[in-house]
Amino acid sequence: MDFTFSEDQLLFQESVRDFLVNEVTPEKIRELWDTDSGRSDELWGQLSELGLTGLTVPEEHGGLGMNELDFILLAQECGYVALPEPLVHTALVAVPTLNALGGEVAAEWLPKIAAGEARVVVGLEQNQLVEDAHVADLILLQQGSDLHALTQGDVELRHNESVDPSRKLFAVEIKNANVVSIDAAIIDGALQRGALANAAQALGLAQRMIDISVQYTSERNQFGKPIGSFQAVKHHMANVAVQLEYAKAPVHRAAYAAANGLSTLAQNVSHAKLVACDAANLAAKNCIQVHGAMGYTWEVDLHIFMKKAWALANSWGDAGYHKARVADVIFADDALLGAGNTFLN
Amino acid sequence: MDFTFSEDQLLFQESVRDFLVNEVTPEKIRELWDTDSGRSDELWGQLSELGLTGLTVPEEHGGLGMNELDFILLAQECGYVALPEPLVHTALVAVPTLNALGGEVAAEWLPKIAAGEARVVVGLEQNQLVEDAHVADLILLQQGSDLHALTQGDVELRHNESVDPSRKLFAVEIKNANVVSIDAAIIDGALQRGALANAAQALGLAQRMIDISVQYTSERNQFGKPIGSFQAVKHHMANVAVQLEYAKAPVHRAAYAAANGLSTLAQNVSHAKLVACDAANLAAKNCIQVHGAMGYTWEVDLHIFMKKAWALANSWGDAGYHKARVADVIFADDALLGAGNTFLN
Amino acid sequence: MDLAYTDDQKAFREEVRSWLAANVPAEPLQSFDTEEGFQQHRDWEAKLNEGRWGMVTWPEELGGRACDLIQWLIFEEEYYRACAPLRVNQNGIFLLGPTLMEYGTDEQKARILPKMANREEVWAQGWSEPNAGSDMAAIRSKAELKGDVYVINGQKTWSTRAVWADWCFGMFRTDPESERHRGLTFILVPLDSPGITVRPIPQLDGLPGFAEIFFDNVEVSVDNRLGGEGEGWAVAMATAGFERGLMLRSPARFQETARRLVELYRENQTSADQDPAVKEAVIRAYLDAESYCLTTYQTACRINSGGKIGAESSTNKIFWSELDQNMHAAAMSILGARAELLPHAPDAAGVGTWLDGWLFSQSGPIYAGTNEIQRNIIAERMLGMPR
Amino acid sequence: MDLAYTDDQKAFREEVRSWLAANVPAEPLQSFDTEEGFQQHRDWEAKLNEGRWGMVTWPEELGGRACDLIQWLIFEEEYYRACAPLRVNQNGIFLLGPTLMEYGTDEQKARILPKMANREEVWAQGWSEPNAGSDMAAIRSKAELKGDVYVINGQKTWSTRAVWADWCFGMFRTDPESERHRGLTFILVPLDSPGITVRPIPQLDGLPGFAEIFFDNVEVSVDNRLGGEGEGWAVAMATAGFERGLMLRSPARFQETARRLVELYRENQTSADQDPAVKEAVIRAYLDAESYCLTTYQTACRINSGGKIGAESSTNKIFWSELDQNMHAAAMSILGARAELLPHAPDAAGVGTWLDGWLFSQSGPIYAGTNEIQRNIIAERMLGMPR
Repeated sequence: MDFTFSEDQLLFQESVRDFLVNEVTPEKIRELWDTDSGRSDELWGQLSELGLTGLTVPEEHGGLGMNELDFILLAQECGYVALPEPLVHTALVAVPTLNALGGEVAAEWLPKIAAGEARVVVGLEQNQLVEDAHVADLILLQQGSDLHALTQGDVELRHNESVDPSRKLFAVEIKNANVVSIDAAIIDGALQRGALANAAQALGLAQRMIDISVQYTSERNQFGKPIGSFQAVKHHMANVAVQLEYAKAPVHRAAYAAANGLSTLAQNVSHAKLVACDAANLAAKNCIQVHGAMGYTWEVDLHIFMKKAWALANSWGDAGYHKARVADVIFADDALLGAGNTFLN
Repeated sequence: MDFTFSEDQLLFQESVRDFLVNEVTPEKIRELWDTDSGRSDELWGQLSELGLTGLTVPEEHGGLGMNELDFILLAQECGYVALPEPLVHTALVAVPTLNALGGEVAAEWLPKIAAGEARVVVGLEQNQLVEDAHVADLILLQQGSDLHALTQGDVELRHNESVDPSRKLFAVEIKNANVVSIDAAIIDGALQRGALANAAQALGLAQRMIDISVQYTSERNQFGKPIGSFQAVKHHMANVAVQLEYAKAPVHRAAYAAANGLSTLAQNVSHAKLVACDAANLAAKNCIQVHGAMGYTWEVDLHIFMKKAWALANSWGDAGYHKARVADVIFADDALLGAGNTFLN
Repeated sequence: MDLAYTDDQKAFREEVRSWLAANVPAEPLQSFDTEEGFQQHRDWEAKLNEGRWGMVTWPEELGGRACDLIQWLIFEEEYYRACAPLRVNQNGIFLLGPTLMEYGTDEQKARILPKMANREEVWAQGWSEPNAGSDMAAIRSKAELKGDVYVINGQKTWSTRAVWADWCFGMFRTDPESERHRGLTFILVPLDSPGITVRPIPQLDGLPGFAEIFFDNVEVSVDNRLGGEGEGWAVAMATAGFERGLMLRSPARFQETARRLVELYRENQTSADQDPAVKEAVIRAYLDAESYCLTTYQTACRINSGGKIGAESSTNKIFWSELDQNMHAAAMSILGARAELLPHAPDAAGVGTWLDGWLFSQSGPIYAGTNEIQRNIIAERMLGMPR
Repeated sequence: MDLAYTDDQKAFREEVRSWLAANVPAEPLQSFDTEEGFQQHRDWEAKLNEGRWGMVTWPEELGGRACDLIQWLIFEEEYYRACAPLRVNQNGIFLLGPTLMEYGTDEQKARILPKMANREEVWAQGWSEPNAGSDMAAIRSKAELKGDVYVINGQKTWSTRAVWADWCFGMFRTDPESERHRGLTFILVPLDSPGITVRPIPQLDGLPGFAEIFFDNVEVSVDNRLGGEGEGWAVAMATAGFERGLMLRSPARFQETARRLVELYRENQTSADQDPAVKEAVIRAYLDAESYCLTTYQTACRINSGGKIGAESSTNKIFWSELDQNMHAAAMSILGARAELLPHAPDAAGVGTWLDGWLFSQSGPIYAGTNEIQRNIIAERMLGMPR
């Protein structure tokens, strides 16, 4: 029993955080809002140079052969800066799905991903609007029991604007079908990883909203002192900190379950997504409150992270979907509940 | 449209409050805990002299011929002091039920109630354990579709101890049956009034817990100042005040509906009981918290009112029962929702 | 107590209902935070005024109907049922107007109220300043009396409607030596005065719902002072009083949201019921909106019969703003993956205006005195807890 | 990261499980807040000690098993699964014991620990005073050193187990000139000393779960001072540290409550589902209890591998105490009209021990530093917000 991350994992997290915090600033994000695609090949190139695109790609396909657990702390950092690139989507959702598919499609696309030459995204029925489909070199799209592998030539995209200007969502219509699997387990595996990706980013978003708010309330004065010194403001923030603190371990356990193919993956992921997104939603609610009217403005950066948090909570399965999954498990006759059943013995 | 109480109603409330606050002190309540019955014929006599037992009894039976609306503010005051007598039970539940029954049983018992010679209680399936059955001169008891009118000789009582030492609950076994009605409407009417009685008392209990806590936190010092000056303590209390403020009108509306036999009575009462008992439960939770360890003791009076609030929330229909009633109304195809439908036009 | 409407009240409701049915635009207007939408709403105010429905609580000689609070509540119920447009001039009609009637000179009333009524002049409020938000007594913008003009310098912010409005009202410090609540004067300022710069502030939805107003030696005739010099705080408190608040936050708004929420829930019941918290929230929404309506009627009746309203009015702000936020949060949960879509998105079927409402509901617990300030007031003034 | 138990850990679990299966009393003991129940629990401690299961984290030479935190968590999981009795001497074993090992002299360890282990001496804590609750640094009880004895005068309160315990430990002001955290000394006091009066304080359930202790010129040998004179605060902080907290609030307790809550819900599903808030609460209970367990394991592993635990430990108290309160509130809702009945009531079928648990859960957010104090600590020390 060892629930800690390795030195390497923590060091890599640090270096990635340093890069992202310096490169993917709120200013940079606002700039991208004014571009057509809202994405940056230059940034994607930098992420690739850092080895991030290839991190989860098997070594035989030119990647680093790491797994979901190795990537989870990085996904948190991507959430912390609200990274406007499908990196988590590609590395944590698409790559494991391609691995599961194997064969030609994997052999063709995994090396491109590792080389930073391809963004790959996934669209499922729980997620009919596909994020970043417009910049995707490959779209893995569920239709009924079929999973298609489609390039831009095979599809027609219909843009759907999100409240989060950084999120680019598209309805995808198939012009040329290309079924690569009818294996429900592969589709379910993709959904788990999509939900896991949102959970990890939600942790980062919550932390970012806390940091922004602690700084703002320490500097903003009313009644002759920093508003952060008022107990009501402190307790708003403390309540977020408590929720966040207890959402981390469930996300890390879910990543472990994905990396090790545990039979409890589905329930572990649903647990992780529910508590992580709750923490991020509470952060949004309390942080805008302690910002006062400033939090309601476009110019203050808070809403960049708040709107993403709202969106992540409802994509890759909303709260109802994941609660139902949990309920199916805990209300079953053979449910293993209570002390000593948290880890598979 | 006039949603105010009359001068007379408000004056009577004041005089009753003065009497109750002076006579039914926490010390008095604690004394009664050590007596066999937990009730006091002397106190019942005083209540009768004030005209309270006969208030809702029709004039032809020697009462004042007032209705549920006239009594509702008094029921709040009974809750404020946690009156350990079945006054609200008799005047607000039993009397209207006897009125509805009419005939011999009404003719025999209503005058006795008005004269202060009889306590009458009601037991329904929602309330199988009958409060104060041991001191009741008449018990109106539902069994299936039958409503029985029973005296002590007709029944066997089995005492059930409540967490609230003031509540005396009894399982009632019928030795000699005496069916006086099979009218479901009468039984339902009794349930409405029982729930209404709890709602009104819950308002009083919540106010009492606020008053006790405001006083305590104003006197108790920590860190060199009254704990009531800490914002966290203030906001705990303010949250209770808000809930309570918005629970009053629904209770008064429900009493009006009972007094005027409105078709909306059931949903009005369920609404009133839900919000009033929520306010009292929140008061219990926040008031024990601001009392700190003192609130957890037997010697501080808070628990007298806290435990009663807990009990009232679950008797005469628990939250689930009343929410289901509300849901049946608002989720019906012909539901009249939205602006302008609050009052029958 | 008599909870039935009188025949007059019923007749009044009918009259409102039929006029609205005949006159409310079939197509919803654009947001009044856009230039075109602002003009559309300005025109709607003119139409309301023609029918004498613009300010029903105003005296008849001013184009109103001298309605009492109950009639006002009935009017609002019908207004929200009819999905009539938002009131672009609410700062003027509901906040400044009644205050003018109380504190204004006859000259001021004659000059200002008619144009406010016939929508010629739309009003913005200028309460807050960058360092005077929750702490309004910290106002620093100065007004110096020189002859018969005030020379104003300083900055206001969070000024709703200011981008396209014609006038604004607010408090300015006329006694440079004064502190806190003293030495403030209530002044009305034409927004086209030389020296005024209005900087729009885009809000969460990207539209300029409010603005900053910069004053650089702006000269305003002393005729535009409301109340005496140095008496601004008293005038402002009246302006922010409960009846005014009621005007702005009538229960009908929240009851209609609750009704739409019940509909949304029923349309999506199968998926919605996967999350038991949703059904709970929908039931609560209905109950709380009803409680808000009942409590408002009870308060209005007390005021009608000469009663006074005390610190418990602070509970009002907290209750409606949290109710509004909770109802919209529940709608977002029901909409699930669709919740984030803008209404015009091609695949946004059934999302209606919930997202806009959700964004707007975020401001409720903040503006007009944060809910934290309201809780302090409740604890100290209503419950009497130590400061 | 490796979330599988090692073979040793599995074997350890088996050993604990089989011993408990063979030794846990079939009949639940009476409450240790009754005189007879206290003796029953004292005897149970003796039995645990015979099997060397009394203090598994203690070193072997002191009758322990030198367990690390993971083994401790496994032990607790089996202990709660087996419904084994509460630990009447927890103040001694889990709070004072480890502190003695850290700060005690060899003489003190040899004299005190064995009797603590073999249950001869049960310990009460004496932290709070009437005017030093949340504000513990306000302690006023004095200890004056005269020759080789401290003469103690003053009063302690909320002293759990003190009614029937043999010893208590606490802080006393040895420097009369000192203020706040300085000048306090940690002293161990035999409760049978002349001059001591113990007044039981009945709690919500009527039983004397804690007591006031009055000191009237109580003479205590200087040998009973733990740590140096005036160093009491540091010793006390160690005693209240996270690992100790973990000892008292292991996740197993809440996971078993969550399991019983799920059972209760399923037994009463038809009526329970009338209130959608109940199902929501039951799902939350399971998730939060799991989160608490996972987070505790992660923290324990970090500590095992040399990591330190910071201010985030304050989140622990808030999380478990609110979880415990919420779970019991849900149970009360499910039980409905039965919820108020005492377990022995003739018609209390199926109520189990939920009411006792509900009452006890009220104390969670209060004792060992109210949750308000914990939130201050989180905001100021963990988040770095201004004081």
